[in-house]
Amino acid sequence: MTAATKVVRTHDPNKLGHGPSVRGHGGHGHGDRTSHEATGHGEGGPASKRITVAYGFWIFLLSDIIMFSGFFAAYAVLQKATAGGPSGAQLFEPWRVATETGLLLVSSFTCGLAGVATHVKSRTWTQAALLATGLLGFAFMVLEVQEFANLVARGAGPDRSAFLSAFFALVGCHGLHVTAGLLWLGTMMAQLQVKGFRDDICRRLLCFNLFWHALDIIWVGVFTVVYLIGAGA
Amino acid sequence: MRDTGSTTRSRSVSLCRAASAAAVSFLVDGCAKGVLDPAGPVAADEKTILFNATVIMMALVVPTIILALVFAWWFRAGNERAIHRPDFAYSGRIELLVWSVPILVIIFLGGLTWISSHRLDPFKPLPATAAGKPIEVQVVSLDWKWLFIYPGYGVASVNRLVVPAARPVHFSLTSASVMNSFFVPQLGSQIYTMNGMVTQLNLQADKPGSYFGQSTHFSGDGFSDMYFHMDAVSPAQFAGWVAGAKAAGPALDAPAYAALARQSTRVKPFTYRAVMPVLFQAVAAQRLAPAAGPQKGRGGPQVSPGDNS
Amino acid sequence: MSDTDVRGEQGDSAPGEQRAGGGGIAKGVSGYLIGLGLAVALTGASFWSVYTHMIWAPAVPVALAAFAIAQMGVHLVFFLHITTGPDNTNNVMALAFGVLIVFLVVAGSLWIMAHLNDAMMPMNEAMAQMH
Amino acid sequence: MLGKLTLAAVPLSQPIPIIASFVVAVGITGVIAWIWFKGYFPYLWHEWITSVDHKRIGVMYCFLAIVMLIRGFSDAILMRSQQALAFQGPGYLPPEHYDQVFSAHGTIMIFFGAMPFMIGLMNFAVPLQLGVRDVAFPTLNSVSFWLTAAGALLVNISLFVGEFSRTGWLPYPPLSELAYSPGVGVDYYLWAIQIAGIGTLMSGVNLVTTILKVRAPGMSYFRMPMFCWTSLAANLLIVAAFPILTATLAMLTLDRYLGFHFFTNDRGGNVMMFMNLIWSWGHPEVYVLVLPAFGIFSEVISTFSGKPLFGYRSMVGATLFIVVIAFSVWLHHFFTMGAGGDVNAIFGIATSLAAVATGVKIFNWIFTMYGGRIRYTTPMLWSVGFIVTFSIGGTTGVLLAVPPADFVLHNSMFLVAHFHNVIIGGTLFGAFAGMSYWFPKAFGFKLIESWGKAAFWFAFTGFWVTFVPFYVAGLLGMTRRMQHYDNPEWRPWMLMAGVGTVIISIGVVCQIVQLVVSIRRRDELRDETGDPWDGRSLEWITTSPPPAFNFAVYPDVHGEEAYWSIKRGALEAQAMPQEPHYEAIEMPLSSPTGIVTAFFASFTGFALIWHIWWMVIVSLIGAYATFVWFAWRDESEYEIPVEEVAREDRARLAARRVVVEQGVQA
Ligand code: HEA
Ligand code: HEA
Ligand code: CUA
Ligand SMILES: [Cu+2]
Repeated sequence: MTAATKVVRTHDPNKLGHGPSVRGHGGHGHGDRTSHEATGHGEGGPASKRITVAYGFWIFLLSDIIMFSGFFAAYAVLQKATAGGPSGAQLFEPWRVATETGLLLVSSFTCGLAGVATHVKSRTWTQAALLATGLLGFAFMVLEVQEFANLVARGAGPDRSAFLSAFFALVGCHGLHVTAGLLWLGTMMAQLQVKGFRDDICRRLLCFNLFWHALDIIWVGVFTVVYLIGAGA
Repeated sequence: MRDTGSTTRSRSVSLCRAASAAAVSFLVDGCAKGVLDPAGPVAADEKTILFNATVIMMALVVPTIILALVFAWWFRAGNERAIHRPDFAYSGRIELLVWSVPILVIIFLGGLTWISSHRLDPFKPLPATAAGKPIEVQVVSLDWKWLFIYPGYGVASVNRLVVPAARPVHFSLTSASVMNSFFVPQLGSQIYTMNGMVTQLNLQADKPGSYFGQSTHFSGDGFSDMYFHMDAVSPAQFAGWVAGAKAAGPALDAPAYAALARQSTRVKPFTYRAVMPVLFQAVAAQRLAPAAGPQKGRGGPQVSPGDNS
Repeated sequence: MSDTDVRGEQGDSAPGEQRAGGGGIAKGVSGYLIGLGLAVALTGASFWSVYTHMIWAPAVPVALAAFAIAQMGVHLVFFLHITTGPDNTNNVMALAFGVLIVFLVVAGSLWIMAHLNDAMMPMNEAMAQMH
Repeated sequence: MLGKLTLAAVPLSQPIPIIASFVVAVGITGVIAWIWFKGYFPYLWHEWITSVDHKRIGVMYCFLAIVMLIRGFSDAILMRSQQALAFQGPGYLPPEHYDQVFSAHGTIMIFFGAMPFMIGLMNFAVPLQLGVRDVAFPTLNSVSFWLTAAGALLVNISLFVGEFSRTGWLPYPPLSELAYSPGVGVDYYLWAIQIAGIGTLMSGVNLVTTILKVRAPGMSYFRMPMFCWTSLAANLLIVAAFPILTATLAMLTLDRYLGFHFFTNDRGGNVMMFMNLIWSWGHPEVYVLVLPAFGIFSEVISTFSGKPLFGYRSMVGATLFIVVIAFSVWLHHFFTMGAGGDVNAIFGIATSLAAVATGVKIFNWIFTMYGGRIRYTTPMLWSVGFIVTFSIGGTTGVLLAVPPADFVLHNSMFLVAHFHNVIIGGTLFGAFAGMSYWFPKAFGFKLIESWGKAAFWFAFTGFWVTFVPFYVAGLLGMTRRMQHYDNPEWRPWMLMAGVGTVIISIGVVCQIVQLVVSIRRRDELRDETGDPWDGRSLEWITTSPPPAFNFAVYPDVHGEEAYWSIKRGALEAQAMPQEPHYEAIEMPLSSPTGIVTAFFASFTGFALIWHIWWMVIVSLIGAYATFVWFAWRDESEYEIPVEEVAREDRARLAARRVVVEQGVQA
């Protein structure tokens, strides 16, 4: 890619507007040098890359939460639409939800530990904490998939009623996020192992931390709105 | 249905109107058979509201547009007589004005909105008139025709709605399949019809006459033909019509309903002499299954006008 | 552009970043421990309020909502390190905007749908006939 | 093997799509052959397709938008001629085709015409106006663009493989459910919009982050040009609204693919929930379309009046007010569903509040002209035309916001007239103003004014001749989406609208001629100064076209209208500021991630539409591999050496010096 970029930049046959001057860009370098234009913040010029990346990801997470709010709204509206099928109170298993919640909570904690370990640049501890997070998340998914399979086996699949549709979609969407998080986690552990604490990898670890904690916040909404209020009703 | 009695006249009138159409004049133009030609109390109120809202807004918007054009012209480069104030970028007074004037207009409009939304809520019954209490009509939208059931008389009619004039009509509406919207422009308010749900509408035709009615919510390939005529008639004529309907035609029972519910277009108006009890409720509560959709063809039916399948 | 960590950017901080200077590992871990403790306590309270009958049944959803909001707050503060500090203004503003939209959409939808369902359920048909 | 896809999917029996696809196929082959023959492929690949430069991406967005506007416009011509002919007869488009035409027209115009045009202009201009070198996430930007293009591709494939949706630009269930739309049309719609929607969401995240976190030193919020503010507002709306669209369409997809019952007629499904959710995206969406245009008009009117924008802070306030109010009015799209007086009234009143904020803007533009010396260039013409047109269109919107008025106008041609009035008068005029305003910046030469002005006058006249009849027909009770009609009252108006469309077409031709002729005569039209309009914001401080890094050193911003004050200082002193201290600059490397992602996305979409499950899996694995590969790479930036930076900037300064010392622009 390097060579190609160089070659082509000196040859731009169709650059409509460019004058006769040849625009050659040579040289390549890493993004690691502290260039002082980046020292600023607020009014002092562009924020550092770490802040920009984390902030962008934060905005993305907020939009993700708004997406969940759509599913929550649908669930709240369709909760009573059981169409003669089973209701939440008949289906939900408290022990399972409690266990799932516990797993996610502890995984949030270990994920935070990974953040602390990254801060002090301890690769072993970071990896260990990430691994723990991943295992806890995986256990969560096992429980959830089991629950879904049981429900389908009992004839309470998503095609049974609008209520179950909304339930599967909302909880399943959270599950999909966790699964995606696990894939991401695995990829990142590999990167960390191979490349160490490079700036871009640290930024990604920060984003992963944000992501995982956000999923936990959403789960608080899920177990409250779906399982607890649903069980009470 | 083609009531082309006055086609030639109205066409030439319309053409001449077209020629003189100015951006706003259409709102005061009242001789066409649309929402500006009300034939009942609801439509009359709605026309007045339309008119009031337009006038109050135009009172602000038209001067605004003129001001914009005047400034745009007067301050053109090269007009040396125009004052030049290249740094004029703020004036507290103007700011106050540009916020407060629209707010005042909106306060008026807001009041109009609040009151009229409650007064003209389609679900709100109309008071009984000299001609009597509201008559009940149940409306079922089908693919692609209208079924009108008269629970008080035990008859039903397809694609033609007959009601006594000067008497309020209370409609309960549902749909056998997809969404539609029931609308008779000259009588006012429209309302959606949806499967599994019952909406309500209250209208009244002041004078006898034939009014064009249609679905305004797109419902698939046969949509364009989903219109009907609403005939408001004298009480005697109405009684006669009911008697006539009872005397002839098929009965609307479950099999007949299933046949009717199949997709078809351009169904000629006809009546049912008897209607299975609580048919409407059965459709609305989905005890009668929603009508099936298209079954043939590349991704759907090929319903073209003239195709009377 | 680089980001070899906290480089005198007093005016700004990345969301999720643990701030307030040093303290090192101990402080970091203890923050997460407190967060975990509070979160577990609140979760426990939620489950408790549903599965024991200590709270008057009709009030349970309200209690649940309160616990849930509290727990989300705990997560935000202790796990996501969202604070009210000046360096966090942008992050908090974004969050506030998000919460506002979630509120408008969810509350608005429920309000609208409640009215529609009230007006339109087929049962009402019987009553409509009585006008 | 190929799921539901068989040869029968190709509409061999229908002449119109077949001829259209033939023409398109010949066209595409021709273009590819020409590119190949000229040996432009490597150039295109390296300089455009894989470019992560916000200016190039912005230009590509606009290009995509123009192509799609032309596609949408041909649909409009089909509809106008059909409705002119189909009086008491079938016309020439059968319903199953006409229904696809208006659905495709609405979908394409909104998602692939208007939105990309606005996003393209924002992409191009915002970083320049902020005085920075690129958006916050350049590679992501490229991904966003290519995902949008992938969506557009899918919609256009539906023209000759299968069919497009026949349920309108928003697929209301239960009509869009499997039971009533068993074909692949709705699936095309769903996957195209989901893919493009993700692109749009990413681009929203990108621009919000850019505006909030990446600005030149001294560029505080209240020094940003108005266009940056309205871009911020529009992108906040995107970030907050598009996820709702994603969720809603996902529910419909689950219904269609996995037998869920969100919106079906049976088992408790609730269609009203769809309308509720889709409009809680849909209303904010219309402000996404119009807010950037408001920003463009602000820039244009201020520049050509030779004055700062009047009431700048008021404008900012009005813009932010619209952002919030946009999320509290969506019910006005279904007043006629029967939610009752309280709900209708409150949403109606909330809706009309938008008129206050918009009114404030209109007045501020008017007073920006007051005391100015207005130069009538093409962008300025579009802007004045906008004030006139949009004021009327907005007013009819407020009329629709009064529920009892809406009870008789809902879904009528009056409504169709309203939204074309605001979309064309607002968004499209804004796009054309912005295009002719920033074109010299992007390419280094101006567009020919005479053709541009002709385009304006034809489009403006044609617009009114087309859409006034819609208002009248609506009041005469005519509904939208009619494939044919029997009512003679409506006929003359449909004929008149047909005439209007012919006039518009002349405008479109002028627009295209303008582009072609200007490109051919680019040497005479060249602008060497980089500041052809006597501009006021930072994009005009750099050369046209700007170098890859935009600014050799970050501009130092003091006060509003950053460039204007610098320019004034220089003109007064009759001298350029001292040469700054140059440094090497790091810029992001080009990357094929975007196009590769879009490649897999298109295949995933196509495979899902036709139920080709193995292809879905292969494409998803490919997408994941792309992601890992991209994350793995070690070099993401390259360095532009200091000599290069200095050389380019000295050339710019020399060109400027000539101007300043002559004081020609004073
Ligand atoms: C760019 C797109 C755009 C914009 C900016 C707007 C702007 C507005 N729209 Fe429009 N609208 C659409 C695109 C847009 N709309 C579309 C696409 C649909 C139909 C979708 C479909 O069904 O397919 C629609 C439909 C639609 C409806 C639904 C009608 C129905 O389905 O029955 C309503 C109802 O309230 C409405 C209202 C408004 C209002 C009040 C504004 C306001 O924001 C306008 C504000 C502007 C002004 C008022 C003018 C300037 C102000 C002054 C000169 C000051 C003085 C004026 C006053 C105080 C009144 N719109
Ligand atoms: C951005 C949105 C947009 C735009 C620009 C347009 C533009 C036009 N629209 Fe469309 N329209 C919609 C959005 C839009 N429309 C939507 C959402 C619907 C509803 C669909 C549904 O029912 O579900 C609709 C429906 C709709 C209908 C169906 C009405 C019905 O329901 O029966 C009709 C009928 O004629 C129509 C006509 C037109 C016409 C004549 C134009 C004209 O084309 C307007 C003027 C055009 C221009 C001024 C020029 C366009 C620009 C170019 C071609 C590129 C120029 C080239 C360069 C810059 C080099 N529109
Ligand atoms: Cu519509 Cu209940
Ligand atoms: Cu709206």
